[in-house]
Amino acid sequence: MPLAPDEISRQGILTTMSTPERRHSSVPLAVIAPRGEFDLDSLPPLQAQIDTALADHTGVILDASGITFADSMFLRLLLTTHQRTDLRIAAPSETIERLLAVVGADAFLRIYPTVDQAQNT
Amino acid sequence: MPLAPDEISRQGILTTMSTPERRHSSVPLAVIAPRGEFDLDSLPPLQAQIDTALADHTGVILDASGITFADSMFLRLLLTTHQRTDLRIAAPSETIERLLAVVGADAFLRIYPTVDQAQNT
Amino acid sequence: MPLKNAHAGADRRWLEEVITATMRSSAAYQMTSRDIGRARGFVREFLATGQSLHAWTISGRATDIAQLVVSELATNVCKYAPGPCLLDVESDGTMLSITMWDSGAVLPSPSPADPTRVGQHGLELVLAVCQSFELRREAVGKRVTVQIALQDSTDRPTSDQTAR
Amino acid sequence: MPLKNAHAGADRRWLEEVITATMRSSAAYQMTSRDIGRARGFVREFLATGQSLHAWTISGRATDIAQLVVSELATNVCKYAPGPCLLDVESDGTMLSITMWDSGAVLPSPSPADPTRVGQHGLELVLAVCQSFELRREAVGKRVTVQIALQDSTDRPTSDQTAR
Ligand SMILES: Nc1ncnc2c1ncn2[C@@H]1O[C@H](COP(=O)(O)OP(=O)(O)O)[C@@H](O)[C@H]1O
Ligand SMILES: Nc1ncnc2c1ncn2[C@@H]1O[C@H](COP(=O)(O)OP(=O)(O)O)[C@@H](O)[C@H]1O
Repeated sequence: MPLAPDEISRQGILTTMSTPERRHSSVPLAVIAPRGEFDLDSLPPLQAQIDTALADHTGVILDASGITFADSMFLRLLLTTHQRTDLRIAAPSETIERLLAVVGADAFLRIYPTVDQAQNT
Repeated sequence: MPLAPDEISRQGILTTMSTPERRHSSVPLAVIAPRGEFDLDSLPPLQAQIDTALADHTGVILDASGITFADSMFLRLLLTTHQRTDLRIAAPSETIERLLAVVGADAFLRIYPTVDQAQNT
Repeated sequence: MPLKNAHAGADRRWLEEVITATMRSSAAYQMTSRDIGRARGFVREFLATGQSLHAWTISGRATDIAQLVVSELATNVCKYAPGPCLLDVESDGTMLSITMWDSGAVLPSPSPADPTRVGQHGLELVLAVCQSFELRREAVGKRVTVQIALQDSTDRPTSDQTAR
Repeated sequence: MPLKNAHAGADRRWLEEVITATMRSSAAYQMTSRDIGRARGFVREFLATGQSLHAWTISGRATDIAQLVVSELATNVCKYAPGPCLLDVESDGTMLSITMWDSGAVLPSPSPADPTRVGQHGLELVLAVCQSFELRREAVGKRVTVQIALQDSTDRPTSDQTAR
């Protein structure tokens, strides 16, 4: 039985970019909240979004709660971003947690249960 | 049918070490002629032999004609020796030629058909 | 005239066929980067069909991992062997076999686990989550076959522990 | 009483068995470094037996390569998974299958071809000369299976060209 490729679940990138209010946090971090699946194909817009955020912020919080799939190309972007700035990953799904754990990147990447906790640390 | 391990063809290292007469050659190179099979197990004596040769020679000619088998551990020794000194490989058998060709090391290692040619180049 | 026993045998055989049913499906791609997501959709649909048609029990982890493996193999075709490729999936409800044929002659080499390295985590991830990994030269190109377990199991040494 | 045809059938089957005979052999090692040479001797003897018993035609290159593959797999057991290991060889006279089981859980990762690198050429060599390469997790440890062609062939893309 030929199965039709499933296009429906591939979503565009919807993001909110905002400077969180400074509460306990001393640095203003951009928050981005990409949604959908991330692979070689969907990475350039995410890369551009991170670049834009870092133009006027000292770091970036990646709200990962809307990421339904990610592979090694996404991981690569996380690792290069972590090298160049203060990257905080918030609210990763089980899928993203597994991706980071399998290669051992969860040992040094900054991961928080919520965006709030990422902001106030 | 259980097959008995074949020990017979594993030979010791018989070597001749000599400083070749200077003819056209301007540097005196040691000649070593190890015999038998070379792997993790048989490498330490060969390494020692090369070290001894290099103590009072500016380079070493490896007469490979008596080497009946060699694997990646032997290749590693060739590559490290090539990095530290003037290593010339003479009279390699088809087996050795293949080993070097498969990884592309034949492109930069110095290989000669005979010990004579290795001496006089 | 069929004997009663023969009937019973046929019934049992039919039952076994349903229980041990093997499903196969194939898809061809030119493997542009948009095809990577399509290939993931293809394996997702395949597993969903197995669940509804054969009542396969598939863990959430297995569904994730199946898509990850397909995504990595498809990405590598894009990057290293652009052109036509063939994706075959097969399962009996226990093990999922994912095969990618591409036209490139060179066999891929997974990098050893190293979180400090920025790139080359694709096949490292595949090796870490798989039950088996096979490379095979073909008359034209090569095949990579990856098997993953569809049910989670604590005693089978899958992935996460061994990768670390 | 057997019919003539049954006899003829049995004869034909016997003939086919001789022609398509599959030979298997296994050896267990603790894999100290001396065992590496013993393992090579084992596969050499296996191929020699196939030649004399079943008239297999085996190229000199194939005999070399079989020993190289065994040597690399055995060396890696020594280095990365010391302890008991099991070497299985099997052939029908066309393809030689070499399987090494060891007790280590981590799957090996062949390095990509790079002549400027001093080390890690072991599995690179194996990939370059093989027809197929398979890694499989077992309940304990893992198996590596390598297949090589016993006859040289110019049209099959074995090794040397593709490795470069
Ligand atoms: N389909 C393929 N064809 C040829 N070479 C491949 C293929 N897939 C992977 N490779 C090789 O294997 C290497 C490892 O791949 P991978 O682990 O996915 O890391 P990355 O693609 O990030 O380099 C690649 O760098 C490439 O040289
Ligand atoms: N039997 C094994 N068990 C566990 N890891 C292995 C095994 N064989 C190889 N490896 C891993 O794969 C890597 C590549 O092996 P190889 O290409 O033979 O190069 P080298 O042994 O020179 O490093 C090794 O560095 C090791 O990390």
